[in-house]
Amino acid sequence: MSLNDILRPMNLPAWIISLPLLAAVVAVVLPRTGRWVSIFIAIITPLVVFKLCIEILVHGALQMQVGGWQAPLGIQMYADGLSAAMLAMTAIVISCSTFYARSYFSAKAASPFFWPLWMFLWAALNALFLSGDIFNLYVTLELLGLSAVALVALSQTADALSAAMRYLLVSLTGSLSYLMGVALLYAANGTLSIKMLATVGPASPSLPAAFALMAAGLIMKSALFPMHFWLPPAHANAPAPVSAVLSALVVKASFYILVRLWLMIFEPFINPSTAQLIGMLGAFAVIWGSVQALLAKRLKLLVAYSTVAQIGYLFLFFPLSSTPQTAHTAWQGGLYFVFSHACAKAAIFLAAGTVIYAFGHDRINKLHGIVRRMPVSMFAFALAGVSLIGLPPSGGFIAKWLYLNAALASGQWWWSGLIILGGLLATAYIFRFFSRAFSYFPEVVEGRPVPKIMEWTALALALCAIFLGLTAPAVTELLNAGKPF
Amino acid sequence: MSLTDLLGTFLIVLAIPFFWGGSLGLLRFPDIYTRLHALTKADNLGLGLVVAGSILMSKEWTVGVKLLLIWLAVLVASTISCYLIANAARKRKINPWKIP
Amino acid sequence: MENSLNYAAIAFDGVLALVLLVLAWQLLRSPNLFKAIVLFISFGLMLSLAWIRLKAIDIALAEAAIGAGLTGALFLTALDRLQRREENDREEQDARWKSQEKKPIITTEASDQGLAAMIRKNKNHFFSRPLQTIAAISVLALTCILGWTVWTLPPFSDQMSALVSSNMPISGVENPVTAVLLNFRGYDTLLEIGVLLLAAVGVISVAPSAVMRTGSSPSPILLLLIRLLLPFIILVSGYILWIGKYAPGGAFQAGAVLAAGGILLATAAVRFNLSASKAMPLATGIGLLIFLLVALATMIICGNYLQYPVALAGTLILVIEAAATLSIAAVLVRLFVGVKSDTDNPAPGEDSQTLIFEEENTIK
Amino acid sequence: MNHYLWPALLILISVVVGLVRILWGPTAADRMLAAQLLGTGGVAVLLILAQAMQMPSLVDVALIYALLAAVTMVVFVRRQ
Amino acid sequence: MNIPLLYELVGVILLGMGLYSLVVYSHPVRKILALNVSGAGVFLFLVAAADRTSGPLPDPVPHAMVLTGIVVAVSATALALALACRIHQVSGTAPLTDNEPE
Repeated sequence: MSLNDILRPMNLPAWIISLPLLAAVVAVVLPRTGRWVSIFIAIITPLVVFKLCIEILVHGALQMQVGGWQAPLGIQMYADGLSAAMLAMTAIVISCSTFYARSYFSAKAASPFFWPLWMFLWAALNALFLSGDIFNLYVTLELLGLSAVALVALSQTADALSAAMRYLLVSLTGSLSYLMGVALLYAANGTLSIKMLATVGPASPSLPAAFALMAAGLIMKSALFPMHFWLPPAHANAPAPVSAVLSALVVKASFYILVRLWLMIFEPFINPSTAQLIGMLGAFAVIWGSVQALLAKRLKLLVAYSTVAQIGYLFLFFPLSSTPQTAHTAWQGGLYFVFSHACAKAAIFLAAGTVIYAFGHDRINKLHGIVRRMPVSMFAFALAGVSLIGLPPSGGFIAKWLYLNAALASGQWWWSGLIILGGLLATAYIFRFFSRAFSYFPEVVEGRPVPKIMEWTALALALCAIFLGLTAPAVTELLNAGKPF
Repeated sequence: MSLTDLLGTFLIVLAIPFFWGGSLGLLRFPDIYTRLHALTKADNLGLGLVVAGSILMSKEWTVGVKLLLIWLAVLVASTISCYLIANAARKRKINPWKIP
Repeated sequence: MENSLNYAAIAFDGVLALVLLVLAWQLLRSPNLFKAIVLFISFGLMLSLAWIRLKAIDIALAEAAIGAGLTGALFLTALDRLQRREENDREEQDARWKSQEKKPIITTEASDQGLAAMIRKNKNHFFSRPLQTIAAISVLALTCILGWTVWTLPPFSDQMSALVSSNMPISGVENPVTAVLLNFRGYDTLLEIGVLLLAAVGVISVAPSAVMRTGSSPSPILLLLIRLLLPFIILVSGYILWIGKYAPGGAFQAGAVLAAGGILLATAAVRFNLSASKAMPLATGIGLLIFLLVALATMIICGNYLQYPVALAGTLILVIEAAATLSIAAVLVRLFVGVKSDTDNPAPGEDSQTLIFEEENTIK
Repeated sequence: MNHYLWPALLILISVVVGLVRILWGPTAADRMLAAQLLGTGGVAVLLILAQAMQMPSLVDVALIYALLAAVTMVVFVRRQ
Repeated sequence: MNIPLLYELVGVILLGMGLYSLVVYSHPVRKILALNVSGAGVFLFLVAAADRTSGPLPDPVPHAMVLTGIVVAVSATALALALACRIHQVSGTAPLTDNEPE
């Protein structure tokens, strides 16, 4: 049996899920090997993901019947361009963060618990992006939520533990609400497969209620205003690589589910004003998050509030895609936001982590002139900031450009005003930090030396955010493979 | 309905007053020690009657054995927890009720 | 005759439904947390009667073991720890024992009020009267809308039950729920055993000490209880695991029963050291490990993830379930020990003895 | 066989009446005791339901009830 | 009024009660209890719905889903309780205060 047999296209999704899961088990059973197994997996899995992306680009979407059981009886895994792109994003961010974490956690007591949790988180994300079954999605959501909470708690400080507790409660409430929606859908339609639910035909009266429950749960989990209250403390107090992954990937996971369910099941049956309402919440999030970021005293808190703002942009997808001619542009714009924000925000959190690693704190007022101490990290910060603000040629620019096009073409000019305002506010809060970090400061700031790899992984992610702007055609081509509408 | 079924039903019906007795005792008796009596005696006897009735009505002997085991387990568990609770209460200096 | 039967069913279900609602209401609003937890345990027991009335015997088994037994034990232990710290005074503790009703405020409420004060200072939190009313109204509205939706639900489709029963002969087992759990939707179960293991790692990372200490040696009567009950519990666990192939039962229920035995043992001991056992990490991981290996092997050989060969399905399911039972039990015990153990004051010179029933002698 | 639901109902009601002790207290032990009552009464109800619903596997549920009622009790007694 | 519908409605009401307590009470143990009650409500709804089939036996899929859900619930409860105890230990106060990092 050759390697090609084992890695048949249909097997790739299962491998992508199983590899991190296997690493997690090994890390539990043999705690000492956890680090090396995880690093090994962090090298292998991206290759498998890459192979899957190529496969989907060439042959289109894949559908797997787990256990060999057909649709309503068994669970489907479903891999289209969207899933593949999400998987690729996850692989890039987690791989980089893994190398970062190896140094970050090398001397910490939390290390033996970090690696299994980390691998569980990755497995959960991969399983989530590949799932084609609403109940299976619930299980992956729980796996994701619990691993994220446990990772936040790893800091072991009172603040981190409290943040983890609140995050856990919100996350559980969200999944409960989602589960009730699943129950209603199943009770009305007798199937859990997304593909089959997509063809349910005439709306049953329980569909709006199911949508409301699922959307409420997922919105809670992705921290859309006004359910964002748990995010800043959780993301600001977690260990740096954890913050990076939480902000870059975990909140996007529930957004991804919402988008998928919206496009495939609910959109035709739900009152269009719902989309406007969600868009309004997004707008509030952009403004509120940006203003709070401007006021934040700590660097990581600033970055966390910036995540609140950027999540707002994602949800503009719902109103912008409401007319058929702009649906496609909005779809690409929304996903471009997801990817560019993932790389940029991960880079920024990793860079902020190096700051804490070196100086032991992240109070913005006391970080004068640190660019001389850590030029690479600050360069990464600057590049990622360019993407967050949305300046060309970054991925963030493409995202905003697509959104602006969609807003104008669908006659909803007010959203374009919001996008520009959000960009200005982002400029303000990014430069608030830069004005300190890049200021001339006669004395060299004292601090612990930072391992090279930590700075360079941050830079690699920031470069990804920029390159996303340059490689737009390839990415959009992948996204269009097996597009769900 | 066969004779064993009839007898079984009778035993089950006979159990009901014991459970009522246990519950009333739990509510009416004045302190924890007396309440323990009400529960562990009346209820376990009631359960014994239910078990006996069910054994008479069960069709397979394996079920009968299982039923007996259940009763034994409940007897052991409740006897011992009764002791443990009373002991814990005594240690924590909860005084028995006295006629005022 | 026919009518009287229905009356009996309606009366029974009506009473049960009412009891469930009243219990839930009482437990949620009770100011005394200990009372709330005991009510929660009773709620779990009542709920398992409801599962039976709905013909969900598998769930009733799990609820009887997990819902009422384990969750109750977890809550009791956690509450004990949360309250212990606030009352170093032995006398105060006695006062709590004697008159829980008269002075429920001593511990729980004290922390509640302290918290309330903290929260009141902070504006953007929910506690003020008007907000409470708003919450009540919106939840009421939500419940009414949901209730109406449920009322108007179309009749349940039979297609899934039909599919399950037509595929039962090739599933390898005879109990439909086991077939769904381990064959038709085995992937969910795989991930879910992952959730359990993950929770164990999470709890360990928060409470790294695997040593559980109870101040006093157990009374000989308690040891007798364990001696009588423990072998029986292990036997029943094996029985539930085995019967799962044919009738309600299976890995979760068996694992929960086994875990209850472990908890019984751990609680009775003066000192219970889980980390002394070298096999413990393996026991926690083996369920997921075997499940994953089977899944990958079937994928390579049969073409689909978790696609068992029909002839081997029964055996493979039993192997997976046996490993899962062990893991579930190990994880649940670890969760309990994690909630119970005091991380701050590790005893000097931890030896590797697993179980100590007698209080340590100070003179050696 | 459904008429066996009547004795089951009567025992259930007696158990529920006993549960009032959980609300009244006054000591923690009283509350635990009432929960224990639910254990024994619950086993009885289950056994009768096994007859009423013609489901022999209910006996297994009763078995678990009987075995695990002791666990919470022991955890309670061994609190510090 | 048929029996499954009764239990479905009980499930919905339990969900509502649990959510209300979750929002209103601040003590973490209380919140965790509330979550467990609302979870029970969802499970009850799901299983009751499964019993509305026309056949003699209920649909086993929701049963499997609820079993999964129960195990997830007990894991989450344990994690939450362990966290609550740990917070208590580290900070000396009850958890969930709003100490935003400064």
